[in-house]
Amino acid sequence: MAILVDKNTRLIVQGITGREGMFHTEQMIEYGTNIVGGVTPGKGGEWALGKPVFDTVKAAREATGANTSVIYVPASFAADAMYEAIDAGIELIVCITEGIPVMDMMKVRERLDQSKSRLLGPNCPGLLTPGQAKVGIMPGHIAMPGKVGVVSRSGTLTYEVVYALTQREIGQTTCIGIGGDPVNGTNFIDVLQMFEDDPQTEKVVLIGEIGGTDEEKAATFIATYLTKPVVAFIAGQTAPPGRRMGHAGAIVEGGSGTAAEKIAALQTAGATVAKHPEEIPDLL
Amino acid sequence: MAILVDKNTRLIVQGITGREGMFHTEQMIEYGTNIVGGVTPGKGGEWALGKPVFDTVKAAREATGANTSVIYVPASFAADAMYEAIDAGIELIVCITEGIPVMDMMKVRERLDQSKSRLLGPNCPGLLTPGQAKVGIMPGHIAMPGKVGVVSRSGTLTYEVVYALTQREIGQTTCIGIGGDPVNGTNFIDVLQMFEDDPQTEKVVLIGEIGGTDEEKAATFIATYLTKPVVAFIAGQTAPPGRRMGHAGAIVEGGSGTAAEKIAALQTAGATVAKHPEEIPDLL
Amino acid sequence: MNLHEYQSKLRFAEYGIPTPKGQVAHSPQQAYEIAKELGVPVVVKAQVLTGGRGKAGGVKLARTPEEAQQRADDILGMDIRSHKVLKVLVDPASNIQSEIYLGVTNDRAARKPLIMASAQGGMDIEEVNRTTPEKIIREHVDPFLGLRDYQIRNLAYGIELPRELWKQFGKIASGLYRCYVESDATLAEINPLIIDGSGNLLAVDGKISIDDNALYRHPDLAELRDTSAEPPAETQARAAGLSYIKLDGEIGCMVNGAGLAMTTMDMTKLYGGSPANFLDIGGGAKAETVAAALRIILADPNVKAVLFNIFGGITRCDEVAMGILAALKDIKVDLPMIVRLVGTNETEGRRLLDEAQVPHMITAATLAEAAQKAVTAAQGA
Amino acid sequence: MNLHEYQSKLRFAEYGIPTPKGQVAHSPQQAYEIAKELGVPVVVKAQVLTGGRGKAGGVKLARTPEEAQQRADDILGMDIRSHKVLKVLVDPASNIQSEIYLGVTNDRAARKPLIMASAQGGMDIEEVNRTTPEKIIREHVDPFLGLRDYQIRNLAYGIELPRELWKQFGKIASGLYRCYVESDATLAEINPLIIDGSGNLLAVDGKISIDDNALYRHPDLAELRDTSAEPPAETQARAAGLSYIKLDGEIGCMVNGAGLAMTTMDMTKLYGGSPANFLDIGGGAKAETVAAALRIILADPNVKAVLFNIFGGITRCDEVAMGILAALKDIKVDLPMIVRLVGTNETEGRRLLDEAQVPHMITAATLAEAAQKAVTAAQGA
Repeated sequence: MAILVDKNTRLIVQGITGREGMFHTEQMIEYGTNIVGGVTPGKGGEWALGKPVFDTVKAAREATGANTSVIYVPASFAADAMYEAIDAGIELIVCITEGIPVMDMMKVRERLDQSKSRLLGPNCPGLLTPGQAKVGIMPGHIAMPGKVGVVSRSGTLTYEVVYALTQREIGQTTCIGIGGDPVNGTNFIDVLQMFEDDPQTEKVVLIGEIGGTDEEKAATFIATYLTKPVVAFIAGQTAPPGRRMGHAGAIVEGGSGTAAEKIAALQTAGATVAKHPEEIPDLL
Repeated sequence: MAILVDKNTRLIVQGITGREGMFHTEQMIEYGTNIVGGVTPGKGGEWALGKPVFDTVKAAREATGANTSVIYVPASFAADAMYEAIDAGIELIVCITEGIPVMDMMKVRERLDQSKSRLLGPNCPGLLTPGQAKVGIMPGHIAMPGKVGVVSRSGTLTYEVVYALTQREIGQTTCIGIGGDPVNGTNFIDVLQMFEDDPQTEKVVLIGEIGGTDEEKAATFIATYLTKPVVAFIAGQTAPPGRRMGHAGAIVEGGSGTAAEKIAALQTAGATVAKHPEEIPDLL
Repeated sequence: MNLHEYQSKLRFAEYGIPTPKGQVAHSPQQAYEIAKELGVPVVVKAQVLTGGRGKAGGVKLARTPEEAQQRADDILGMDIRSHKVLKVLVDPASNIQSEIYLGVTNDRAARKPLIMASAQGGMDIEEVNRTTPEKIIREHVDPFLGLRDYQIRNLAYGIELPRELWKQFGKIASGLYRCYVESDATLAEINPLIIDGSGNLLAVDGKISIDDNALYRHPDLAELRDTSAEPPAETQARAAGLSYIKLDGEIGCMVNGAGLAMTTMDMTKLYGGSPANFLDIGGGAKAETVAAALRIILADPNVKAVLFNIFGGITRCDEVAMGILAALKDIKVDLPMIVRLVGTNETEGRRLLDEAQVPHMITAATLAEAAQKAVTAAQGA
Repeated sequence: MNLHEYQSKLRFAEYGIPTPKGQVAHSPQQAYEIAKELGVPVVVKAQVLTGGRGKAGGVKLARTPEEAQQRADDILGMDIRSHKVLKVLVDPASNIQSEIYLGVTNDRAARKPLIMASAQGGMDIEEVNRTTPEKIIREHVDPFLGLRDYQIRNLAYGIELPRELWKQFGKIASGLYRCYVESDATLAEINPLIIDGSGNLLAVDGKISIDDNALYRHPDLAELRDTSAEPPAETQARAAGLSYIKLDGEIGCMVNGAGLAMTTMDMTKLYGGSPANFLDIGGGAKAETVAAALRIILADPNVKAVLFNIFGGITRCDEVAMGILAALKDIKVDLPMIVRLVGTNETEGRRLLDEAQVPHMITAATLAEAAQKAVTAAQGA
């Protein structure tokens, strides 16, 4: 068992012939991910890394039965790529692209809410079910199969934690980076619920950072719904205070999003909070 | 029993101080409809026909607990009026206004589908539950309480039919004009389902006209789901063929929407089709 | 409101869609000059607001300026489905390698704009739809998001457009969609969109229909309306805010509401008569509107009787009565007038008419009675 | 990217929002001339990209041109929260009857734009939010529909705006929303929006923040960036595509990913050191980017040791290694460099570094080890 991706995932790569798309497709194939094709407009009919390339997601889905897509296209094309995947009925869309304007994402999110698709990201490292599927850019060799679910707002910090777990032979069910953008597809609570429902996941590691209120919301969810133990880490304790201009942000977000506030909220919710990432294995 | 409106309806009038709004509000009050207030931007705090006027639907709803709204504003303001009613959580929105551009309605309809509001119209006469509530512009004196549900795409033709029924002492549960615009809120099928579910409605009268394929769809619904007898009438048997330009319309709509096609579809579905409106009472 | 082919193509050109560089001629001499300037061969095309133009002989090829003049002379003045040809478009003839269909319209059922393309464009596209509908590729457009690039690719892929034309096609499709939205069109159609002799896409024929309800926000488009070929009565009716269509019968009908108007027409037929027109005075019609409607009906020499069927809802019967009386002050009517007024303010309306004691006026209580009396009166007149 | 008050107000004016007719002065003499031209009294306001300007004495009233000159002299050159004041805005002083707050921002939680208004505008609006949040009226805006007229009425009604100002307020609110959308802003705020002596609304102070990710489609806005008051290292970092913030510590940090960069900083602290900077080289960083980052770190005289913590995902460790080596060709480094490379292509990356045999370079396997070594090295340097 695992969540979101596994051996049965049928993955297509949007932007497969681009530099990053090609590099990571190779890594995903090497890891054993079941990639069934790729999409690059204008290159339909060609082959890339032994996979068929299609002009459109619709054509790719019809030909391959893909249920998952990973997006590596530049920021200015990313919204269109997400709409295309939603429209083609892709069930899980993983958007790696960073630097997408927030107005674009507010609109994508609107359409997503009316669809049956789930989005992970954007500006995220993707996800990895050790030994089964790697979708995105996480280095595969740092993970190993096991019983801990990992969810993180950060990218490379996630690898740090997963690496630390693996070195202590604490395996993972699935490792997920939800991305750090203000408006994204899947949030902490969605993933916590999935880990709660996954019989193989026994414990959960949550990695947050300063800014926003997602960790506080996750804390409330943990206190109310989660039966599995949680170990958390919050990055940014020494970060300088934000340079936020104006009052609107403060009015909307209420709290100031400091590490101390988030740590307190998580501890109150019953989570164990680590001092540094490499301490997490000891706390599990 | 009745559908959509009755004695418990709490109605506000959007555009209450306009010429048409004022005239019909007076008629609705006279009929005994429970009008709790009206909305005219900039006239909040005034009174009209003994009813409080508010600047916004939100304020009206908060002050009066309104659950239904009827809209009499000009076409160029009608979309905004509908969005406002949807946003304020009005359950039933009846839009009388005619001449709303179809692009505006495609957008309104999109938002409506994401809301919990129901829209009747636009470009419709509204609806009337005899002896209980009259919402819109139907003349109240032509109807009487009874057991026949009436639904129509037409305006005045509906009155004709209801009048014919009443003169023969065949009363109605609720009389509904869904409006003739290409994109509207509530369609034949929605109303047929409500009549099917309403224990007091024993028979249904359906009045259609040439153009579109709504009557054909209603026929399919009647054949499949409706247990109550239906008498139908289709206007436009002598109408000249449409002057449709181009091919797109024909490609999209398939059939040509003639009266003969609609009559055949309804007869095949088991409905009795009247030759003229005043024949309907005989066929019930 | 429909635009002529030449108007549609001018508007397409504003949206970056390549069109032939033709011009409009109002006379054979003008056609000669245009052909000379453009170079031959040219196509001379009747500009009428109706379909079936090709089959009626309204589109002709000309290999010389003289021949263009001759063809224009043949076509100008033609009657195509009751439309008189007053203008021809003289376009350079294209070398057609392939005919594509590309159109945007409102899909009532889906309540969304729909863009459609087919590799089998041309006059038989409706036949393609009947026999091989899968050859028409359809994409519903989210009205908020607009036509997305991936949807254009879905079309190009679906019609197996040669890859080297995708970029041109993308520009044309997105231009057509923007034209549709910014014109508040109910239809914007290129048929055929050809691949020409040099392998480029060219919009050889096109149609735009504008949503009449949206004309208030497009004064520039409203000015494009060509009323020169339509019956003057229809032009007058539009100016008065009436919906009027002239027919061939003898019973003039004035009714409020399109459905009831059609039913009233159906019933004159049912009782052996024939309607002279469709006329809907609309909701909330005032005295002046009714007067204008009456004048239009009475101007038709075929009319032998006038049938008023007014069921008051938003229209009040007293206003209708005042309208009838106002119109009768200006116009002497020798024809029988059958009047049925029911609904809102019917008592006041009937009293006004009764008090006026209008000659030739017959009242009726039911629609059947009114229709029968009108048929009888028309036959007796 | 934040705009100055004067830039924000110029942009507001483009959207029909009334603003005072002030001008920017770079010198006391200029302030004198502006005040003379505008007429007194005027307000002299420091233009700095930080809050707390008023409390720091950066906003002063002047009753004569000479006083304006004096105040400008006081304010120019001030340091407000580490920002040097290089410009002042000289605005005509307004007769303030009432202060309204009006702002649009992105609500992350609702994932929609949010427009907010309060009758209790001014510097204490955040306090209003804490104590009487119901006095801030909030309307979420559908990003596809935009701000609707009824929502503006909801605001005007909610803040009990005098009816005679609704029309002005409507124009301002819809202008502000359009400004927000068309600027790809994350914040567009008028505070205060005053009712002035003649009973009209006037935007006396305002702020706009632009979404950095959207600057690529707003070249005109990108040009408004004022780097004159920021540390040169930050300007250089931005040009190199790096995210860099200077801090006061002694350990220069180069990390890929913001979360890991913050964690690395946290850990230097945990082991008794102090970070000299936040520096995220981003995803997919190339050799040149890494070289630029290294140059920026080494330019800081406080730096006693450099800590590289790279966990390769989209960034490949061999590229980072090449970047470090490329930078070291140009710059002689006498400081200890602690390098930790893990993840994608880590073997190749480590091999490259090992083969280069760089002096003062120490490797580490874990983050804790790297942080400890960096702290020790910095203390020993």
